[in-house]
Amino acid sequence: MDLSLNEQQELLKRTVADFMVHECPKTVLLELDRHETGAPPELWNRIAALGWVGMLIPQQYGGGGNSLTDTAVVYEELGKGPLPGPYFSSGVLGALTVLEAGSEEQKRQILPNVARGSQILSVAAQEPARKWGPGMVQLTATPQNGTLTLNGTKLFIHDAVAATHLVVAVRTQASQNPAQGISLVVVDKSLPGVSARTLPGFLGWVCEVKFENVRVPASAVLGQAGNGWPAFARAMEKAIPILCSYQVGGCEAVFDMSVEYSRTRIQFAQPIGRFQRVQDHIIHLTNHMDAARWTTYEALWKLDSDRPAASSVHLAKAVSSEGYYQACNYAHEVHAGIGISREYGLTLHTKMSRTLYQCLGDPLYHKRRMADALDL
Amino acid sequence: MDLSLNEQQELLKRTVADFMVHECPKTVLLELDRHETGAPPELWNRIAALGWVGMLIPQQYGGGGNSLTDTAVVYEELGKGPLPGPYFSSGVLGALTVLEAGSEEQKRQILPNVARGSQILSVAAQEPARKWGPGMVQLTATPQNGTLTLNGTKLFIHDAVAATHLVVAVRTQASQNPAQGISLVVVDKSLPGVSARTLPGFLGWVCEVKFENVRVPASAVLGQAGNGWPAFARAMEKAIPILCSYQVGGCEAVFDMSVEYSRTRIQFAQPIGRFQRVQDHIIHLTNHMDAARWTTYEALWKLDSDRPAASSVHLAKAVSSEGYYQACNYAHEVHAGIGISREYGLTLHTKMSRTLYQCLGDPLYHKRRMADALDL
Amino acid sequence: MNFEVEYTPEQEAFRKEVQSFLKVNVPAGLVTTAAVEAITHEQYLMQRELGRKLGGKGWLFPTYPKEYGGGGLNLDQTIILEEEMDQYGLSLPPYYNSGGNLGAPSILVWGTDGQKRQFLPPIFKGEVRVWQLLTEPGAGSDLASVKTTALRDGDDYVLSGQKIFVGSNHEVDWLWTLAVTDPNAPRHENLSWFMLDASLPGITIQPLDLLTAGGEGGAGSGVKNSVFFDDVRAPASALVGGENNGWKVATTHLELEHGGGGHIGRNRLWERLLHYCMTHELDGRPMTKDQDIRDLLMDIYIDIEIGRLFGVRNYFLTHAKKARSYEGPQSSMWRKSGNLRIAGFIQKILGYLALTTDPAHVVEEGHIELHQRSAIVGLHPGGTVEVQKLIMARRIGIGRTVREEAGRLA
Amino acid sequence: MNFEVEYTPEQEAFRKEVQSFLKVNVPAGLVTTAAVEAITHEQYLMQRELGRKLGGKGWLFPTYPKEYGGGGLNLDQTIILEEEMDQYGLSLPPYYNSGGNLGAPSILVWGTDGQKRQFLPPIFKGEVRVWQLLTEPGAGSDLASVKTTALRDGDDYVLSGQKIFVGSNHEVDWLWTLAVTDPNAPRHENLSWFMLDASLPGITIQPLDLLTAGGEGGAGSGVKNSVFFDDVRAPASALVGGENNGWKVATTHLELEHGGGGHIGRNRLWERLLHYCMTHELDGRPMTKDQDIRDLLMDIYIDIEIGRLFGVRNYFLTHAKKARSYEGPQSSMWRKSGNLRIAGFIQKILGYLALTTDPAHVVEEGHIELHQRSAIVGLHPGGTVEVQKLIMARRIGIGRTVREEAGRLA
Repeated sequence: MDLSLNEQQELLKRTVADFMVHECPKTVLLELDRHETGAPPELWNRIAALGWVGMLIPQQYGGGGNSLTDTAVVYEELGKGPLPGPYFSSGVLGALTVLEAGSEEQKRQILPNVARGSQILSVAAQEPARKWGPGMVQLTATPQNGTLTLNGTKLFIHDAVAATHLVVAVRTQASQNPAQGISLVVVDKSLPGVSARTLPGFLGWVCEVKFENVRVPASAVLGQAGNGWPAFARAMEKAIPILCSYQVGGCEAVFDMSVEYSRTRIQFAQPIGRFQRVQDHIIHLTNHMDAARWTTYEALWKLDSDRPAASSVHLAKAVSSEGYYQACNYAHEVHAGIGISREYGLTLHTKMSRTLYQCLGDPLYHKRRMADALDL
Repeated sequence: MDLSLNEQQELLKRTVADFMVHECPKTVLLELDRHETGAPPELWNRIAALGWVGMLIPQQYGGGGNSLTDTAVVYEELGKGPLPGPYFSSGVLGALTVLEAGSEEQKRQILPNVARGSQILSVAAQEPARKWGPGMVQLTATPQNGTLTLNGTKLFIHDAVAATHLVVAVRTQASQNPAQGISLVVVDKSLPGVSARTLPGFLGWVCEVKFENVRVPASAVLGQAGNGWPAFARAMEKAIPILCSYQVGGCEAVFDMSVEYSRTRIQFAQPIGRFQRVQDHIIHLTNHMDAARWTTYEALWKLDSDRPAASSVHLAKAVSSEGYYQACNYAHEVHAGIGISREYGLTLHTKMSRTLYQCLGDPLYHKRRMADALDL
Repeated sequence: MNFEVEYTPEQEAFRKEVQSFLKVNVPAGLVTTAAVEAITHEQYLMQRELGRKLGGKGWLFPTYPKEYGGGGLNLDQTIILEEEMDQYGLSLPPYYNSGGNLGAPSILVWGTDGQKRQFLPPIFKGEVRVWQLLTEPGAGSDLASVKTTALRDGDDYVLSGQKIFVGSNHEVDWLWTLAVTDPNAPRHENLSWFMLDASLPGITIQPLDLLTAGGEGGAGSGVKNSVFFDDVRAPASALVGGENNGWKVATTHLELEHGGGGHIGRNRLWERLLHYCMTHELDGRPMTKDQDIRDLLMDIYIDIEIGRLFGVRNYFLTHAKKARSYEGPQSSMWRKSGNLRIAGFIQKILGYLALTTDPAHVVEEGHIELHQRSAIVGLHPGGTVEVQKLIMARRIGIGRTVREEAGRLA
Repeated sequence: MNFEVEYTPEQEAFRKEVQSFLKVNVPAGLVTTAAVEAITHEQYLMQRELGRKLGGKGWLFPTYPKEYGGGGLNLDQTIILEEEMDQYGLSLPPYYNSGGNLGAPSILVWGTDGQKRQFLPPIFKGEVRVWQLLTEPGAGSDLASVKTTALRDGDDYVLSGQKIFVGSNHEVDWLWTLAVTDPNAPRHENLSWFMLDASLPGITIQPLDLLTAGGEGGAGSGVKNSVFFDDVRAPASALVGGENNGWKVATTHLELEHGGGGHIGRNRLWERLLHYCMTHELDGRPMTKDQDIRDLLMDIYIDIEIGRLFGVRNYFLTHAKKARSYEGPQSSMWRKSGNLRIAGFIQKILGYLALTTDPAHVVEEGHIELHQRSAIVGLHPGGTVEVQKLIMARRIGIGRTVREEAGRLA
């Protein structure tokens, strides 16, 4: 048993933490918050050049070939910002989907570009008025003369505006089992008929994508047509703990803010951290943070050591999404007025915690899949 | 608008409160807790003689003809003990069931005895391994030569050991709609083949009742055969707020105990009520108490003023059951060690709160029936 | 018991009078919008115009003495007025006016005859809008620790300092605030209460960039500001209630802020949410038929119903002049923490839809998205949840005694 | 990272040795039962007999020095021992022995050489069972306020007072306690720590009538008692750690009580509950296939998994000699409040069935009904949830400094 990071991971953690302190201080994060994609090209390219986008991509496809735990170390630090941008969408979920679903040829074509940041992926699966799960995929791709024509709308797609290419889940065959008959199609976003826009509101970089008579060659289908969902599910199983680690980083940041504030904010002639009610907010925040952290770490370990991990992954997602959400609530209780001031920085996390809450399935969805995975 | 009790109700409240202080102090309640029925005959007869068992029975059947609110005033005080015994089972749920389901003849036969306490009713509806609701009624009553023969088991029947007569819900016709085809049969408990025993454990006066070839005349069916459930449902709608008021009384008692203890228990040279964490337990307890109280009062008012009350009744039951349960938990947090000592008296409430939690349907059941009543 | 407000024929006649008045005087362009920041200046001017018309009839501050421009009406009439305003989505006054609502009672209790005649009629008639200035960067829950000073200099006081989380958007006429008039005096004995002309030289109002400004209470509070005092000279007559007596003057209104008055009315959040779920589908059937959504809606409904009943109870206690104890802060605490709970339930029901204002997908014109933000923001104005608990514990009789509690949170 | 405890061939060989030993020495009649009160005296004697056999091999207190009768084993070996005992539903020691478990570390740190030789071998070899006596009617969370006195009289101390929530059922050999040796000294400087022969004249042990005695930790704690001291004469050699130094001696074990050591093991409650729900039907299908029950089971599972991971983390930190902060009290707090949450979920799943011990309907031999009671009782022993939070806040760095916190809760 060893629950510590190895030396290389400790070094990586320090490197990313240093980068965040120097390159992405609060002033920068507040600017990124208003940026259309959350990732101006110069920043995106620098981070890609550091190898942090391509970590999970095997070396033969131009990536770092790192373990999930290595990658989680990076995302935990990015989550502390929180640093927005399509890092997860492209480098984790997108890359893993191509790895799980694509042919050797497709991997060779796509992944090196993803690793170096010259292509940016976003997986478009969800659709309006549908519950998360394979049943939501209804968008049809009509085959004709070796091409597919896509028509329909995908909703709540993370980083679709930032992406250069969309991996679109489409229904190519009807089936009793909703997980069958789904294909994953790589669509160049510059094709005619593709339009994406970011949804405004109390959420970040989540988009609507419309397809109007978008024609792609049949070769745009990743791997075998109709087998998309199982491949996407395998990709999600690996990607989710990375998303969780980003949420864990978010929890840590709001924990640090709250502890610091409760030690330095003086009311009634003493630090507010002396009041039991303020302490209790921080204690609950701490419990959420640690619950998110350790469920995530265990899921990562199981995946990296090739153990059956499904129930642990669902556990981690349910706990981390709820944990980040609640951690932000408790942080607001600690901070009162100053916490709602945009320049203080807490609301960046609050918004991110809401945005990620239902990303790739909400806690209830994952609790139920956990019950399935446990053979209840 | 007037949310106060009227003068007569105030007087009644004081009378019952005095009775409880003088006749049922803690020493007596601790003895009753070990009593087989919770109501030794002398106490039962005295309370019946005071008219508190027959309050809801119309005067023409020998009762007090009181309103539900009048009756709730009494049960709130009884709940402060908590005074065990078949008062609610017989005088409220039993009597209302006979009133709603019985023929004029049956009312005249049964209700005067119930009012004076010489007959004690208990309604036996629930069955093993069944969810609460009409679907649980599976026990069959086979008709033959003007008699019905009952065979089967009823489980979790409150006060069945104390009862002289059981009102048994049986299925006399099969039906697509589980609420149809149920009959209510009055069974003299002294008949051969009827056996009841109290279930031991962390609950009070809840029984298993077995019927082995129990023969009753067809005239034992209340009102019209097959129409039992709707009548029982009407009886429950009126009875439930009385049960809720008993739970409200329980909340008040544990509130009073907790406030008193937090003001007099000294630790670290000050009353423990000065510590915010202890205050918070009492604040949450207070909120549960008041939520139970006001949802119950509004349901009573709607029923007494012939307004549609279904959603309010379900609300009151869901809130009061959860409220009494949680109020006891918070009281235990306030009291720590002393609270688990039987002689202190808090555990009488804790046990009662658990016992009543799912009586006539648990909070989830009532939440869902509330949604139905609200036409969602 | 009777949970229904019953009206006499006279009262029903009054309702008709109010309805006719509002029908004529509420302009069509005066809409309530989720995007309170987006209330245009034109709309704001309509609000003020309506306010002046209401003020002319004594309906802007209906319970206050006619002598000073109030309505001299009873609580029943006030409820009728509020119910009818509510039909238009409006409150009394129909614009953010914290300083009038919460300052007028203080003036009525503590002002000299001259001050009452000077300050009250313009407020009650809707001629001025007033903001209250309490919080400072270093004084939130611990309001008595304000640092803004008002030092006597001849016939004037000279004010210096900063207040935050103040007011709304568009103009303001008067400001009232607390400032230290005796820097050497003990806590609670060093403050004075001032009613200031907002146009005095040296006053700067600067909008804050917040998650949202709303929260609870107040009509469309729009935006919050910092207010800076740079050697602002105010006449001595601006001081109400006696020098160094400001803490007592300010606490006159606290019970009002802590929800003690009670509330009767519709819950628009519930109405909107239910409307949306009944008229929209998930996986091909009405959202309300989904068991998970039904259950969550009932969680919300229970929370709201309990809050409603607490408000009704408080309204009754106020109306019937019954003794009150912890009920005000209880109601406030429930509403504040309840909104945060409810926001969580709503996100479970709606997911991303709870968060977006995108025209193609927005739920109930943005009111749901606004609630996601205002549920957080609303935790603090008028006393944090912790402050409500503090007062509630004290009233239950387990907190510190009054002398102590004024100075300490725990 | 590696979450799995991995064993060397030597360790696996040790496990085989333990297994063989237990196979021979655990008698068939030594059962664990939910009705801990009902452990017969015969069963208790079997527990003690097994304890002496384990003690003879140094396996009763495996990590303690061989010199005093401990096992001198490392933590891996201890885990193996505990895992194998757990297969029989037993702990180390296989009977309630609070005074030995929590008193031995104090003696090891504070005792003279003579006291170590006198007290430790009988404890470690299982020859005596010891109860700790801390709580008094007036001293619970505020342990330092005990009133029992131990006044010097010649070569003896004379003890008078009462302790409550002590021990278990059946016999006890020794008792250790804290008593005031200097009534005039300040708090924390007035107490001394005594190891007493339970058979001294003037000691009366009287069982309490409780909801249940169990709660958390300890093997079948059975019953709790009041212990009265009526002019009990103890020799001066019973005082460990110096006169008026008892507070320091007693706090030696507090980290142990606060869950700091960590824990790895099965969760029998979960196993039992799941087993029941998989093998019983509701409305004609397995309970686990009911969506509501599935959801509630997952609520319980998540709560338990988080607690398990906190325990594993603490175990690692202890094992790897890493710095610890708030983790011990966090784990304890989670377990305590978690059990109450879980009891609530279980009642929602099982209703009345969660509450009865009736042979025809009992769930999992009464363990579920016992949990309903022990979840309440377990909130307090070893420090209430509030005390855990107090320590946790202090360790996070937001509580009072150590000097202050020793004397105050808030």
